[in-house]
Amino acid sequence: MTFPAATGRLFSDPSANAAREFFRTKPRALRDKVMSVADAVRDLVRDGDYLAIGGFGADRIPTAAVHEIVRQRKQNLSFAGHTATHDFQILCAGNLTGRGQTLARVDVAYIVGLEARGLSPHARRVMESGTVECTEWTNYTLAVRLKAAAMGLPFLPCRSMLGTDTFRHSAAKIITCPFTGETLLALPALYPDVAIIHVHEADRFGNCRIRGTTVADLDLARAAKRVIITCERLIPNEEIRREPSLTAIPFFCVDAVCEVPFGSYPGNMPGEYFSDEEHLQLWLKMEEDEEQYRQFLHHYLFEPKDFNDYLQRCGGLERLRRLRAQELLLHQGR
Amino acid sequence: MTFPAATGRLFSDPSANAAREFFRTKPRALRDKVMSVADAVRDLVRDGDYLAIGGFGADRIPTAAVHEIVRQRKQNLSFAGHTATHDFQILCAGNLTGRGQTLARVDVAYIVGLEARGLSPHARRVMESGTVECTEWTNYTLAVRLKAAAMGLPFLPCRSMLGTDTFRHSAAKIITCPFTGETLLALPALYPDVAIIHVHEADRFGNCRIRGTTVADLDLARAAKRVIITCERLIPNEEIRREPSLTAIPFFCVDAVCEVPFGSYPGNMPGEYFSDEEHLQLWLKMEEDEEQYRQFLHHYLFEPKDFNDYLQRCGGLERLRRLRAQELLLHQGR
Amino acid sequence: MAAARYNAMELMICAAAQMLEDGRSVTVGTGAPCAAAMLAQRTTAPNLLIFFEAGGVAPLLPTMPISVGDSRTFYRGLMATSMADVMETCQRGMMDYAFLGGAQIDAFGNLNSTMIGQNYARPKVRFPGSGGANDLASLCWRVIVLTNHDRRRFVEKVDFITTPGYLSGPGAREAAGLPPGCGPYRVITDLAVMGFDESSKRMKVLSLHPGVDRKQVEERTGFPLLWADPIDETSPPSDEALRILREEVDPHRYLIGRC
Amino acid sequence: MAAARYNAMELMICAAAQMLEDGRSVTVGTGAPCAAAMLAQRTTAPNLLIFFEAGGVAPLLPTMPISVGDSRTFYRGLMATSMADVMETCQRGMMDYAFLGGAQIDAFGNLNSTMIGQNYARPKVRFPGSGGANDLASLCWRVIVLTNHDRRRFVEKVDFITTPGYLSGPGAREAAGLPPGCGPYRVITDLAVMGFDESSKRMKVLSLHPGVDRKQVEERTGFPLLWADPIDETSPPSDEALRILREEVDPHRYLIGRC
Repeated sequence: MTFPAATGRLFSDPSANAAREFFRTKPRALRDKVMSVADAVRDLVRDGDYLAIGGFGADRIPTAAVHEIVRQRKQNLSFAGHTATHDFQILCAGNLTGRGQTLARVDVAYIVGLEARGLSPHARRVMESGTVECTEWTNYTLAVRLKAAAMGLPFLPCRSMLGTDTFRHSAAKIITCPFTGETLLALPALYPDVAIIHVHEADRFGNCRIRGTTVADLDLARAAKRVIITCERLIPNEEIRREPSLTAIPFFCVDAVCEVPFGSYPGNMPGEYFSDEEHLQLWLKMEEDEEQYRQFLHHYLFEPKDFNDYLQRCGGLERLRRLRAQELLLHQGR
Repeated sequence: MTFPAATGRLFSDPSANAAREFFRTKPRALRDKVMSVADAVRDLVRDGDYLAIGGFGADRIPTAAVHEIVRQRKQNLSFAGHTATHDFQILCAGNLTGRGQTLARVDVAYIVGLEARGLSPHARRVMESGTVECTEWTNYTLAVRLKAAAMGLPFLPCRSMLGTDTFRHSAAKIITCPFTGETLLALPALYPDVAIIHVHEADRFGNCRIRGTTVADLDLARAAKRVIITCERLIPNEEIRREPSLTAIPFFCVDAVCEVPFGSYPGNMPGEYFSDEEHLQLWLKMEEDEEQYRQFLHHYLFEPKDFNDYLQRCGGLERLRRLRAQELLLHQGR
Repeated sequence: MAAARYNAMELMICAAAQMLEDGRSVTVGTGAPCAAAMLAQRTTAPNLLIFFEAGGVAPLLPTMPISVGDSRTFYRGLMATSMADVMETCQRGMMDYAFLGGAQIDAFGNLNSTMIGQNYARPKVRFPGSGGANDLASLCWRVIVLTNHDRRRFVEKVDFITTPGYLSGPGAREAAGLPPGCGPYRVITDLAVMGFDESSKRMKVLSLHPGVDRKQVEERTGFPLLWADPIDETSPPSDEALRILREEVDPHRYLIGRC
Repeated sequence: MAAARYNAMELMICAAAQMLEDGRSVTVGTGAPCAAAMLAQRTTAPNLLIFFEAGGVAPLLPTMPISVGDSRTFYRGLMATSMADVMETCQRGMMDYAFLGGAQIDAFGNLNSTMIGQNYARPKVRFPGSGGANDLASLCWRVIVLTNHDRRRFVEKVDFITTPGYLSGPGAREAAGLPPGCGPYRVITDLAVMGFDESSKRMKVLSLHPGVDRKQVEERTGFPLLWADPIDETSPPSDEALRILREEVDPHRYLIGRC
């Protein structure tokens, strides 16, 4: 029995040899990589890049850097949409709003939705406009594609996606196990040009710690050619050396370290602050009307001079204090 | 250009479907799995089994359980020899010493040596006797075989071992990347029947924490059909729940939990005690003469009524106190 | 009258909870599936092992998560790991149940959560896509679908098979290379509980909720259904289950207040 | 006379240390390679990034490790990870150097650490096997071999190619599917420093250690060597390097006391 081949387009080069040539040139020295988000995005995110974002939709996301990408009018990006929710929503603000076209190509696993919160009207407008090219995947298969790259391979097998239209609109292939004859899905490695990951703690060289679920970020940090880290807190290198078992991402994968307290706001940061559901609802609501949405974006995204200004417009420290209480269940009397 | 096929024999079934059928039956309930090493080995290591040992040779190894396998005269085992040093040396005490034949088949990456300490005369006698069937691999390719199983796959690709006699005497195959045409090594998944892993801390259900390098143990615990954990310390389940990010091996992979303080002795246990190089040298020295070695084994392996008795014969708590000082560099005045 | 004692969402959650065997594992999302698993743990399946696909394992959920990856999903959990680790636990054959939903479902239990329309490049309606749904339906032993029962949703042919049910029928999953022995197990709606016919793999009504008749179900389904003979009545939730659901699982009535 | 100032092991370690460029990465084992990397860090390559294959990354080594996996390999390190993570760092192309040894080496730099004899099932001498050597030689950009120079070791044909050098010659690695652009870089012995001829990929003497002549090297080599023209003299270790090696790197003379 034969199956139709997948027809989706591959937006990145899966060649392991090509990746090796790049990684050969990546510096290994311990050097100070601390810089502003604006500088990191200016230097490391380039028009036409393939971009991937860490975390999970609105959980542990590098909000400040995503804002900055739209603010700096980065254009023509490819994007890895594995459960991309609020991050995707922000990027879509760079499409159909007079900011040119931030997103040009998307590897889709989950986009336009915000999980239980509903669908993003503006992200749907963008994706239904026909102006963004898509290839379909799933959350796990996109994770496997990053794992293949993290391992320095051109592909990895897995067992999902077979038999479906998701497969048909992907760029995967079908192979047979050389040992057992079992049918498998072959997934091309995904080496993003640039990844942005928000973590709890990092030293100035880029050694990072993450609390809670790591989603696909350990592989993403290793797979990407350039990596921007935003962190809740800079910590001394000495603290990293005190417990090397806790290092989730090593410095030699990292190109920039930006200290952004509350950097996942309005998303959730495990152990730090819960998501601001009111602000996320406001965002969804404002998207319903295009003109109203442009004003909203002006106020919350384009006008703020930096991320602290954005936080201030969202309620500032008092709001953040309440989200912290909610995260730690202090409001339940614990 | 074609290469001769590999001629080594595969000692285990790489079928992912067969593994799924087994894992379907494995219990998921939280139940008390604490038992003695003797009971765990009696119940969970079976003649003819494929066995794999965690740690790295003489670092974080489950010494007590390996002793017990020889003491209980387990026979006809297959073994995964990824940098197997002192563990392999102990298992070899079950071959050519009147204990029948503990080891029958070995997947070799590194055996018979103890790294910088030299080669084991008895392990060499065993392996040069022609009575143990071997297939060759490397440290990484054996790790990849376990990773394939941990992922629930029948195979994984990698890029080493190609072109060598190591490949020729392996059971690997050569494939071509369906996306890039790059030549790759295909490695059959290794689902051991039983794995034994020594960890720092475990709760009674089998949730485990490891400090320091994890070698291949996160994959091994997930790949094996049955898992015996020996641990330095039992800890309350509440402590596991306090910081779930620290759980390296989840309880549902584990079948038995044995509390064995100093359980990696004479090997090194990171943060706890350094290796006893004098005892390891004694072991190597005693192996030089077969009769002398039988007496040594009688005293240190067969006569001790349990692992504490063995520790007592090796110098007891005073010896262990000194190894702890050495591990923590207290003897350097720190 | 039954309607006074519980609403349709309460019935659906309680029916789903009852399906989860004790000592088995389940991957849940947010919302009703999570409520069902929490209820099961507090009633008939105290040893139910709960996973969230972003990496949360066996939390003691203090409230229902808003996201499959938020910090509630590993609150006092036994492990906080990666998405791949959870999916590979499924791929190894250790995940018994998964809960899914979708914009469309067909008679073979195939689900669409990708798009409405016939032109992929220019969808009439763009939905999120698979997320982890395709993976879970490919790799877990039994899939349970929780969804509202209406004709727009229960369609003869889904516009896009995002997530595999039995695909084109008996043997199709295996022929496509999916792991054998898995597939959709139950579909629970506000009207009925459905399974899949052993030989044809088509959807088959197993029980009607109290007060629902066959005609209602047929009117709200866009394809011919098979019918168990005799048709059972779905067991109504016990008072104890309702109490736990209302007081402990969803005290703010986020879910059960929607009906 | 030079021999009064340093011994052969000291010269080998110092020569190896000089080869490691600053800001590059290296995987080392125990013994002389580790000493060379430690010395390099304290002299010409302060930003040398050191890996151990069992998972130790960038330790501040308090003493030399006894095992590639012992706790010294990640003492105050920047990461303690898995063997696969380190090997995959190599596979991605991020590992510049690896140090290896072996029981036999041939003119193409192929190494044998598996067995002596012709019958695999019944070896005359069984050695450990590859360990991580084959992986490192396959995946790292440049391999440096540190070994004693004798005729039993430098053989025309190794009994078993455990670890790939240039295999059968130019293009053979690439034809076998190994990542392009890698291979043996230097062989450092107690007599000389050798490289590999660009076109033939055969071993070529680059420099003789002070006091060593060409004939000595030829007598202790079991295959024809190529010779650089002119042949350099290996730079003798500086006083400062010797002081650091003796006082900081190997104060107990575990390695440098062996000669």
